[in-house]
Amino acid sequence: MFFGPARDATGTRATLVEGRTVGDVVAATVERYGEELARLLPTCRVWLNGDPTTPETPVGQKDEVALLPPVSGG
Amino acid sequence: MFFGPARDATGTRATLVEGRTVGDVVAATVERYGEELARLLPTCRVWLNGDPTTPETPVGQKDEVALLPPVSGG
Amino acid sequence: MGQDDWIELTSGEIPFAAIAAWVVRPGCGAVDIFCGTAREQSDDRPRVERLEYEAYEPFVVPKMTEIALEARRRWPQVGRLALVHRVGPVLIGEASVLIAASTPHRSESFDVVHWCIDTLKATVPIWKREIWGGGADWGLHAQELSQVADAPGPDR
Amino acid sequence: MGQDDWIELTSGEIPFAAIAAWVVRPGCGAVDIFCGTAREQSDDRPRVERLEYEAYEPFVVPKMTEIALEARRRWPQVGRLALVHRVGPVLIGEASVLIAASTPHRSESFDVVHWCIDTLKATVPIWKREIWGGGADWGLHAQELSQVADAPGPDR
Repeated sequence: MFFGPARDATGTRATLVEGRTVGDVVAATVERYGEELARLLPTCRVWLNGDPTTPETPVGQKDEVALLPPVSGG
Repeated sequence: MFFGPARDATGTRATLVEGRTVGDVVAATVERYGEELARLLPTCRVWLNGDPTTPETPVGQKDEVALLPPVSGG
Repeated sequence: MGQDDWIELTSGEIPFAAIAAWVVRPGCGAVDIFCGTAREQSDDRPRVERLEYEAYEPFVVPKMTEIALEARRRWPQVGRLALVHRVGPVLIGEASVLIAASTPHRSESFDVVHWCIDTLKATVPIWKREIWGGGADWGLHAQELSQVADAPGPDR
Repeated sequence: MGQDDWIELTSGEIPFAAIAAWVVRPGCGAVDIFCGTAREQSDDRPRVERLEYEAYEPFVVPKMTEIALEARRRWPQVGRLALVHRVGPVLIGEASVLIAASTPHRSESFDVVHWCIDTLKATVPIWKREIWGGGADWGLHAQELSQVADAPGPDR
């Protein structure tokens, strides 16, 4: 799942990515969408099914990894 | 003019008091209404026609002296 | 009192919705509104039924105008500013006072409204009477009246 | 989420008057209501026409509920508490967010509402897009997302 500037960088809101861990999924995503997303990445948080996660966390087919750029609600 | 607890102490909202200065008027008022008002007096502000005043300020027939006990608006 | 100040002493209900709509400005991203509402409990007076506010009426609006002027001197970025107080009976849960301000950014909206209510409670000639089952008396926590110019700074 | 919390993500106008009436409690003498309203000016974007809020929708209400829980842990005296945010288009002058709280005394009503809006802006997955004459882009002053438990204390 992509939001805000990360959605602009990918041109989509969601995509299917293969990977064994959260780190794998993020790396494969950046490879697919290129430099603009790579530049955003250091400011993004990564959530797995709505909770903060770590690169080592394993993921399955139904898991949702979200890339969350800096927020601007309010 | 009397407000709040000072109105209770005098049983009235306004009265006519003779005096050459603000201090005279306050002294005459306390004399008229007695101890309960005298006890309140140190916590009261005295206004002349809506502005803070001093005991030495001269007063005329149309001037309004107000005894303002601690306030509790809001 | 400019067109961007709403300063009123009223014996009816405070026109909350009208003020909330009026206070918004297109250049201001923040609105803060504070209401003082009549409480049923006041220290050792457990079942207050209503309040009665008495005011030295001719001088309430002038004092609140002074507060608005001083608030704008301290926070020049304020857009619109409302100070409204009730006199007479106020039932439990009804608002006795309302302060509202719009400002460009959020932090100053809290600061100016907080300062205005603190200053109002110290400087405006109004007295609260509490009526409860067992009796009636003037509000506890009354403050000796002070002048707007002597109000403590924004950083209390 | 108890009956004394009103937590909502809405694509329509924020029900301001309903929340303002609901938040009052007989044991609380103070109500503070903060609204963030859409501004027509944002730094170098002089004539913003409207905002568009995008949210990671399934997790907005859970995050705001977490904020409410933490607010009640820090200020146990809070009576009722509302956190409401809009998604989708918001016109200039309309409210994008509302925080309201009732408390026994006034100072804590400002503190808890101020803390809630600051924490919401740092922890809830929502993004603002500004649309102006010359273009459209995501909101300036975005903050890297943090967790509610890491929010700074009441005395910021």
